[in-house]
Amino acid sequence: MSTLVDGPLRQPRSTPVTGTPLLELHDVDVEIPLPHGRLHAVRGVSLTAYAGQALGLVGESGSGKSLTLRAAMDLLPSPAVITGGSVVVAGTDVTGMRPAQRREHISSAMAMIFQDALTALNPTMRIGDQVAEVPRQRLGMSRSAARARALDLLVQVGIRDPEQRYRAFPHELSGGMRQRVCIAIALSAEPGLILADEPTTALDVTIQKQVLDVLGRLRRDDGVGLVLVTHDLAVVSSTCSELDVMYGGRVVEEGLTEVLLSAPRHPYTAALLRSVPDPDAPVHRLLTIPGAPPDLLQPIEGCAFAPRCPAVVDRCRTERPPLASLGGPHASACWRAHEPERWPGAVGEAALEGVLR
Amino acid sequence: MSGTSPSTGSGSVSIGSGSVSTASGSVGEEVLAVEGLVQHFRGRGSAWGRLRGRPPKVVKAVDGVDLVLHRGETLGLVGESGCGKSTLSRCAAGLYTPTAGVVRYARQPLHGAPDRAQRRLVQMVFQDPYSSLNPRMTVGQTLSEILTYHRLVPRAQVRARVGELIDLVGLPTRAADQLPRSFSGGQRQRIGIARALALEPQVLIADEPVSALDVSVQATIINLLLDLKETLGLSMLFVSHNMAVVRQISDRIAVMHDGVVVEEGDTSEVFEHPHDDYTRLLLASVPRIGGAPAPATAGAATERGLR
Amino acid sequence: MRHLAYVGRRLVSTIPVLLGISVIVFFMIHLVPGDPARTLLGVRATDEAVAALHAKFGLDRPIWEQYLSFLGRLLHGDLGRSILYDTDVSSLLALRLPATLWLLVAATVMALLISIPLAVLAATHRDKLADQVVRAVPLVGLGMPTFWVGIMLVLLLALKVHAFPVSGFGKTPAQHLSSIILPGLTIALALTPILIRSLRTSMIGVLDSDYVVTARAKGLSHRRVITAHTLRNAAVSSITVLGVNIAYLVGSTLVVERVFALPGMGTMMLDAIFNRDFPVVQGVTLVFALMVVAVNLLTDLAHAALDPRIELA
Amino acid sequence: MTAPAVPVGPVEPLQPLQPSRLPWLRGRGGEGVLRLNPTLVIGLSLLVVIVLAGVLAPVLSPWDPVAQDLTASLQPPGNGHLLGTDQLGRDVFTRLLYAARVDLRVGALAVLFPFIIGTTLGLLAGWFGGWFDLVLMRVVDMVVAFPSFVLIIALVFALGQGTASIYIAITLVGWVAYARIVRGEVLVAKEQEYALAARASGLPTWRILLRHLLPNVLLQAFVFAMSDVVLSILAIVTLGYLGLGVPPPTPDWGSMISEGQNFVFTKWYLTAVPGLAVVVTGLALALVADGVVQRSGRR
Repeated sequence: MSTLVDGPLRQPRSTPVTGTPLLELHDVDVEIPLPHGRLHAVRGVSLTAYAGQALGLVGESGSGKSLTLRAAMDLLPSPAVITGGSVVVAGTDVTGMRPAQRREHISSAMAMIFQDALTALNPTMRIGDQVAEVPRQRLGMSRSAARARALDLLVQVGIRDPEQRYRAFPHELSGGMRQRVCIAIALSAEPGLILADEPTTALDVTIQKQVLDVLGRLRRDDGVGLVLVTHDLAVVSSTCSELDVMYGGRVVEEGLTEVLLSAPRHPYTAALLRSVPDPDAPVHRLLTIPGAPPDLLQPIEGCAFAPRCPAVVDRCRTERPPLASLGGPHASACWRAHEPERWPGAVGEAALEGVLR
Repeated sequence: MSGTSPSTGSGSVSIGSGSVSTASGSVGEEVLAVEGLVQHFRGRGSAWGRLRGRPPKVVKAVDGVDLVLHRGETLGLVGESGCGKSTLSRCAAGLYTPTAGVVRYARQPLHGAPDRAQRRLVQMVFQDPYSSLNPRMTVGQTLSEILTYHRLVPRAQVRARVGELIDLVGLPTRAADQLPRSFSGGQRQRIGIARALALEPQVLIADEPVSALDVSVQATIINLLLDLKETLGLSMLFVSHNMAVVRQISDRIAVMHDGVVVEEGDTSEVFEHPHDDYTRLLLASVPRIGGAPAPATAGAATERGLR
Repeated sequence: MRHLAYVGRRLVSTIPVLLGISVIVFFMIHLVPGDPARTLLGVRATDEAVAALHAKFGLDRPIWEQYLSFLGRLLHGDLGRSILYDTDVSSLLALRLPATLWLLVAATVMALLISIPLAVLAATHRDKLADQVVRAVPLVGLGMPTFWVGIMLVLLLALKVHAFPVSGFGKTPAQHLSSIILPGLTIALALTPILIRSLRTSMIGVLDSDYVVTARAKGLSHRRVITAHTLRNAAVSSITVLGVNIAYLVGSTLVVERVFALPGMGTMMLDAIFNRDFPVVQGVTLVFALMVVAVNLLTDLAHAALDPRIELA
Repeated sequence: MTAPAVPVGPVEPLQPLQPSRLPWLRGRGGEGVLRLNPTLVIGLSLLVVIVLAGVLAPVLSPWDPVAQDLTASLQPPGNGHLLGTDQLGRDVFTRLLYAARVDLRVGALAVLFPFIIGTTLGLLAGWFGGWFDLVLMRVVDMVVAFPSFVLIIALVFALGQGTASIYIAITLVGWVAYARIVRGEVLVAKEQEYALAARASGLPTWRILLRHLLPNVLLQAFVFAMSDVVLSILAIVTLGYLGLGVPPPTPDWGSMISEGQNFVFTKWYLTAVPGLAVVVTGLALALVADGVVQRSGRR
């Protein structure tokens, strides 16, 4: 295994992980009370993000990835609530804080950007004023200083003619420009970490690349960390150095992106990887995952993926596998994580690919 | 006309008897073609606009496109949002009457909307699995309505044929009695495919059929389309913004940008040796697992230079 | 000035509507079975008078010629002569217009004063007790006949408490004001259920929007989030709601003036109806329609001023 | 192409048929069963009570609603007169019940005509567009320029007093709202992919309109009709109050309020109770409308 990690890394494997982590989730549960029961959307998720690091949070719809991010930012959509665990931001547990104080603390350490930049911007406020708002209102800058800061930020996210754009309204900008403005707003509070929820899903690939480049540059040059929630493994692969794969409200595998994507140790990761079409090489058939995701209204016994898992054994159905370390940062919540060579079919192949390469 | 485009290699007749190998470029006669197709839309709010005495804004969605789809092939139509690919596919499906140009089904030009027989030749699969099914009709009703109206099977056999169609797309027969809302996105997309197949078409036009689906579900639909194409001998116009998906499914691709086709050719040829600048940009922008930089591009180079 | 040009264009765009209004008002009389001249003059009119009117208005001419001459007279401010009072309809209207306008303004102001705070309260305390209570208001209130509310208000406030005059309009502005309060409140109460419902919905729409989430994510104070990011956007959607309902409000002045014996256009119209004074009915109908057109125009302009997405160019 | 004699069969393991992935969209009752919610139940029961009160009026009350007895005028409640008598000695409670008949029937019918006409015109205008749409919408602009109540009164006046005039006046004014709502819904629905798919299947236009569009656009019109019945009852009651409504001596809540107003200082209930009857009817219909909206999951 070690050869894998020592191989030439395409990403500088994040700035050396130093100091206290900016964001820690410990066993966080999120539930949504519904007329027919409580939807247990996030089930004991723990993760850690450092400044300067790019962490990917990947899963399909209903995996709980977005709610995890919202929970971290204390922006859960009503009626979802955190029902367990703790959120630690910049070394302080915010779970017990008063709402206003928590808001203050969280937003000074982290900022968030959303999938749909058009709806995330106030339609009746000039974009410059929206960028200048935090410097002016929260950082106590003078009007002119805040304006200068906003212009700076617009330049930093790659907006040309900032003076002119400053007075534009959101609807007058293109989709990519709007997302850049959102990033500028996120940066305006000088956060150590940006939480991004599918920030490029609504964008065309050419624009997506530009926006991801901006986020990448911010991380490299200014050490702004990134937690990127996405369904797109390819986006994570080109952006993030660490990766958490979520399924059924839990993290099922975590580790360095490269390791995870070349030698996955959870059958779900392996299957997901095999179902993604490769733009560079056509295959005759893509691997599919039979069955459907678990019903999160019900308690889940054993491993949530067991009903769909090609490598399932009896134990999987009764006993939930813990997220156990496989050495280093790599961990997998699978009873058979140690024997990928014995997984059947294409899932096994995917897991072994990296080892054999 | 695109048939004359040098890169298609459509001249070579190389159909081995019986064997239909995908991606090998086996090409038959023309089944669907558009020639000099132009579709302009007038801007909205025309009533107010007219009162204000302003000429309505014209959107040139498709601005002169020639394309030919041959029997047994899958033509991928790729491009980014607003490039006109969706409009083009709707023109080809006979849903829009083009501003100018000709649409031909089986070498016969359409005059206005397709007639009943022409409708049977070309069918369409839509993008949104949630809005593409009438929420108030069961799957069985949706399918039997078409079978009955087109008198495809004797009335007594409609029910049986509905069952066959549902089976064909890999759904259990009991699906016939359920409303669309009881299905997941992937299952709905199968129903949409069954609806298109009910008319036993020769050509399937699929407009972004997998872009609203999760990756693993997306794979099942792609596999289904590939299988159906082989078993039923369909020709397919596959419209997508997703380069990776198009690569899997198409024999030939056409790249659209700003209402025109900027490049057209065999899929592997275009992917490996793109000629047009826009195609290159598009390919370079596609994120890849493994993060391997795309075939050397200007963007990647400058980025490396910055480091 | 883009704004000025927009106002100009918007003014021009009301011309077809104004023409349409004149058509409807003109043809109203032709709905009546029988001879329009007799309708205009009333059943007691002499044959000579009828013949004279035929000659004067050219009722024997083709209908479109009649319409054109009607339109021509309209443009000169000539709305015909009242049969009952034997005066110009336009001068009668001028006498009655102020009371109705007072009433409209008072009702609008009161309706806003009642419904905005309640709607904001409900929207910011969604599904809490306050919200449940406020949401019950439209359910009960929608079915209240305006005139009945007026009578009940008289019963409760004016007669028991002797707080306000029960009828009439007074002579001085101060008297106008005090006599307008009860009728204004009546209309406001009729409008409130509709306003509360729409305002609450649009307010919730804004509070649920991503940009409010963004504002919260920025760490802005609750107050700042509401004032800078919520109110203007809620106003944008509410102003349209208000505009639509002011047309409804204009209509209800008619009955309320009757209840409170206010000498406005509504009472004049009803008097005219019972005396079959057709020119006055036509004239009042026309002015009411003009008021609606004016209100719609104002709403559109306010909307454009508030919302940058409205194309001014 | 011929249909394959043998279906190619499932191309991969079947996904189990699962209910909607979004559990809150799932109905509690079975498919196709009318699912009820508290709002709808309360509204419907209230409405049924009111309708029954009107229908069973002869059973519920021994008095004649129109027979005058001037010797017994303005009696206080009691003596077999639940709500006393009016100035002409008629039993008020009886008149209240019979008025429910009149006002509900006229109110509902006065909505039915505009509903049918407006929906049809809106459907056609939205689907076909073109000059028909243009002309129709200009007519709509003209009608909405009038305060609807002013126009109704003017029309009733022009047409002469009577129930028929009320129907015609309300129809001439009311169709506009339905035409607007349905046209708007059709403009959206016809670009929905299910409508495109129906066209792509080569189905005839009438079938697409009736089978695919109408059922999906009707809900909004129906919900509006629910509150429109309230508005139309209010209009009729108001006409009655002004003396332009259902001709006397037929009882109607509006004329009852008007008659009672003369004695509002001494016999307040003569005015208050008929008004309350209108309020309760309005509440019932508003609850039904809300319930239907909740049930359909639209807001």
